[in-house]
Amino acid sequence: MAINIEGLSFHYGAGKNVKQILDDINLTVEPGQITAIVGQTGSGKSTLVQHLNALLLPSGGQVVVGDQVVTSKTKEKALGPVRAQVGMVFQFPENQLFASTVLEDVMYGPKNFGKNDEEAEALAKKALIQVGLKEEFWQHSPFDLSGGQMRRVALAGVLAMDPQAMVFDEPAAGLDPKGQEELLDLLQELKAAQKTVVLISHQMDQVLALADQVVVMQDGRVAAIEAPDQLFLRDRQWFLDHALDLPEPVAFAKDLEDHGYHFDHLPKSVADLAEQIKVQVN
Amino acid sequence: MTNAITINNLTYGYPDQDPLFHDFDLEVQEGQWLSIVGHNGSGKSTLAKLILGLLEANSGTISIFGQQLTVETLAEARAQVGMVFQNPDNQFVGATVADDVAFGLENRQVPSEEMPKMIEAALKQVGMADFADREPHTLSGGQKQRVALASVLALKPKVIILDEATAMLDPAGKSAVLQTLKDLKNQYQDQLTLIVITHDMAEAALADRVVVINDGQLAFDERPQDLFVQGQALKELGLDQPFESQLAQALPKAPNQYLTKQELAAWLSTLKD
Amino acid sequence: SLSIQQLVLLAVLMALSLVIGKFSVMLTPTIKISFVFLASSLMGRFFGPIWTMLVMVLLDFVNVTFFVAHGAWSPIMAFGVVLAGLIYGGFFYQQPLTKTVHWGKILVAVLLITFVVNFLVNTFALMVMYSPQHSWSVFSAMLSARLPKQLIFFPIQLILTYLVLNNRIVTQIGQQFFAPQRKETAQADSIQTKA
Amino acid sequence: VIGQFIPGKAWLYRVDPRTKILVTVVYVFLLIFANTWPAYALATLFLALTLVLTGQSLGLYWRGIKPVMWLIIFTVCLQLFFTGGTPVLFHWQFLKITLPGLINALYVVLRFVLIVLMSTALTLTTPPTAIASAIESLLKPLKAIKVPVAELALMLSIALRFVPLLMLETDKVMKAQKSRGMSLSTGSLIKRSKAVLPLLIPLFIGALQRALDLANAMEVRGFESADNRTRYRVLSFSKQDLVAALGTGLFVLLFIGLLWIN
Repeated sequence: MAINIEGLSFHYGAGKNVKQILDDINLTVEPGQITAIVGQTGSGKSTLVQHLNALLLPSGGQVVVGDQVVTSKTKEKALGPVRAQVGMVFQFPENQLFASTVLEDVMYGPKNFGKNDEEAEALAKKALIQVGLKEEFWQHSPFDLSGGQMRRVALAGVLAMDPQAMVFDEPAAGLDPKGQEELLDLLQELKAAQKTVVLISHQMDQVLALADQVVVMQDGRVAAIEAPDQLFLRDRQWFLDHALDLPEPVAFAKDLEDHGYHFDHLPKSVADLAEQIKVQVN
Repeated sequence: MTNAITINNLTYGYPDQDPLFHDFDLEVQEGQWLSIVGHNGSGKSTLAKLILGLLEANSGTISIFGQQLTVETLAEARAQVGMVFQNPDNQFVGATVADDVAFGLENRQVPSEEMPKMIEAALKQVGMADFADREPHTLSGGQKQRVALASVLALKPKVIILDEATAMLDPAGKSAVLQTLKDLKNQYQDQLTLIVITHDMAEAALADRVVVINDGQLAFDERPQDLFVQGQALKELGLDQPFESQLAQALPKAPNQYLTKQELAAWLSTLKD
Repeated sequence: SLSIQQLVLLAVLMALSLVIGKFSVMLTPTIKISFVFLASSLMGRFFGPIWTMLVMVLLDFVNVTFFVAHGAWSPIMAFGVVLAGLIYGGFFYQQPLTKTVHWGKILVAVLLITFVVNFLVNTFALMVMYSPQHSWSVFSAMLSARLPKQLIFFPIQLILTYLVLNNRIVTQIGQQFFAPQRKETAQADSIQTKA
Repeated sequence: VIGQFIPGKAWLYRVDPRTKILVTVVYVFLLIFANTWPAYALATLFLALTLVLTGQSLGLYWRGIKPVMWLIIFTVCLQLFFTGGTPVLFHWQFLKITLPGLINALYVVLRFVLIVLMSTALTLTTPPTAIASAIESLLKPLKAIKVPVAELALMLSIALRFVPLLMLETDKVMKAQKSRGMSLSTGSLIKRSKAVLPLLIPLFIGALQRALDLANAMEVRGFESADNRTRYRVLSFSKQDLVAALGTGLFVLLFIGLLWIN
């Protein structure tokens, strides 16, 4: 399912105190792909993604989710179907857990969107298996689990709604290396299952490894929309200007270019970089 | 050289669980920069809480500058050891930056008229002097953590423990906090002992010595450069190898020792024909 | 006297009370419901009548000056708050925390709060503050205007109070503030590392 | 705008918060007894002077009053229709507007606006920290009857510091649950009220967890008890406070005089 953002602007306040957060955003989130949104803190990333499932309504322009159009005038009642199609995983999503058992918490979303108890339970169980939470924990209180397990329960709570698209805001924040790796695997599984994925991330290595398309935000505007192997070809100064890091293999490759090395294509990983170096040394 | 912290035969476990630490020993010399790394749940944060007396050991001893930690010596120990926690929001006591730095001074009963210059000095050290009147929710995570550092510095501690202090920060915030740490270490040299608990290897690389904790055991205790070359072992402990050592290992004929990125690039430049 | 943990817990409950006071749900086009009573009930459950009363009086003052737009501090309203604090603390306080607060207790407490404090005392305070005429007829007119809201509010407060006071997770975490000897459980540590 | 501190340098900002609180309380208390036009005129004059001394634009106060309009209108209607007396100005079915009713309604609006604006002037010019210190200082005499003043004041300042944080948290949890289909506007009354639990329970739990963390942070920074501490913010009376006290005294005397004449 594609999501089209057309001429989107968003501001708070009125009169003299207007604060423009987003300005004339145009982009298409391609179906079945992973779109990464990057940019420094305060560039408008989080505000932008909250328009994808109508948590915020545009001040101007429109957001088209599948066949539904969301504008500033869309009524509250019409927003439910949009939210059912676009799941949203906030930063530190474990803070939204509330139920007395894991299973009950995961069933909350599907039940709200009209599933009966049996259907909701089936969806919840499927989601819990997908995030790799062992069955022995399903009847536990989510608050008896470790931080990493709670994160999985929260993810399952959104997966269980079986949305067409999913938005993740810094999903790996605070996880240790193993937890991060498992999460990235999950994103790739979702893509393999034809889901549309939107990912906010500060970690450019992840972006390079995962994304099909990268949206760079700066001061509430889109500064670039490109495939990662295009984007990271830009020169260092551009990344400094946009307060972005480079993925480590790319940054190192650029260093080596100053020493006479040449790279045919952007190194996607350490192994890729090593291969390209090997053929150039004697 | 004196020991800032000495831990002997420490045993600790949470109620109803297997002991997390069993006969655990660790010495930290004065003026050292030590990193403690381990995956989530390995017990590294628990260790920090034990050192500051927020948790009580089941048996064994912890000494701060030779003074054994007991209920009676707790206040004295805390006067020498400061701590910055993981969540920037949950350690900010004051309603403004200056009030937050003042909190510790108020507890130590520093006279009111002496506080402003002490607060200003502490904020200057972390580069936050211009933010004295700001409220916490108007600051970024990195700025809040620097204020937390200032609050600790104002109390003139000999040891500062940072418990995953950069884990919740974005890259810009993280590097600002790390730069502040480097500046402090440069300024105080041997007068300041730093203990940085982290699972970020780039952060651990700044230390003189790295200790890896796994299931309450000391898995490694080495210089960072000696640790980073052990790829598979780190992976088994749920840790990452820094980029530069990963790359060095993937290259044939790389020197069998740790090279920083600059050193690695310099070495590669000699190979280019 | 309170331990540090308890002091901070009460402070955070005060903050919750102020924050919840800023939100309300429209039940009918004319009746808005606020859920501040849940914060007050938890204070009562954890800290008993005296602390709850003191804190609620202080909150009332801060609330009218800072947080809610309508009006100013009134001694009669404050008297109602004293009563409310004593009721919440008197009926809901119990140790150990794991014990369920009984339906009956909640029923009586909520009855008293709804009809004595909110209905009688507060209406009287409103009359004294905002009506130039202080007569029985004005009072009864105001009472009848405020009755429907109390009738709707009563069952809602009753049910929500029961569910929140006896919420297993809330009481479980709450217990950690009252551990006899200051020792955290594994729960606290997983929060720290997770955060 | 109401309840918000806006930094500034005008005269009222330099008055001690204790003075401002006391003046506000006295003013609101006196208004309860106002029942003639001259009394209201005097009270309005005093308020106008206070507002000028805040150095803020009048538009700001207008924007502050607007959101409470519905409450004012409700109160006015109550007065209009439920005050008896003669002469009757308007009569339709059971609705009846009388002259005393009309006058009462006007008084009510005026009193309401005066009270709201006076407390706005207080909060606009006084940061929350100063209010907390002022309350502690004003309550000190209560220590004699064992009221834990220092603890209450410390808790208040911690609470005020947590409010903005918990507001953000509430917004986040609300959005997260909305994304999972939470709706507060459908179903029976009871169902709709129960629907707030997925919002409130995480909020309570999150706050409790923060409290555990914060207690640790306070403990390692040497906190032992609320009493044996020095203070960074020290309040002191100055020339402005004397002027404010004299001005208020004059107002009180004139006001009582007017009531007495009546």
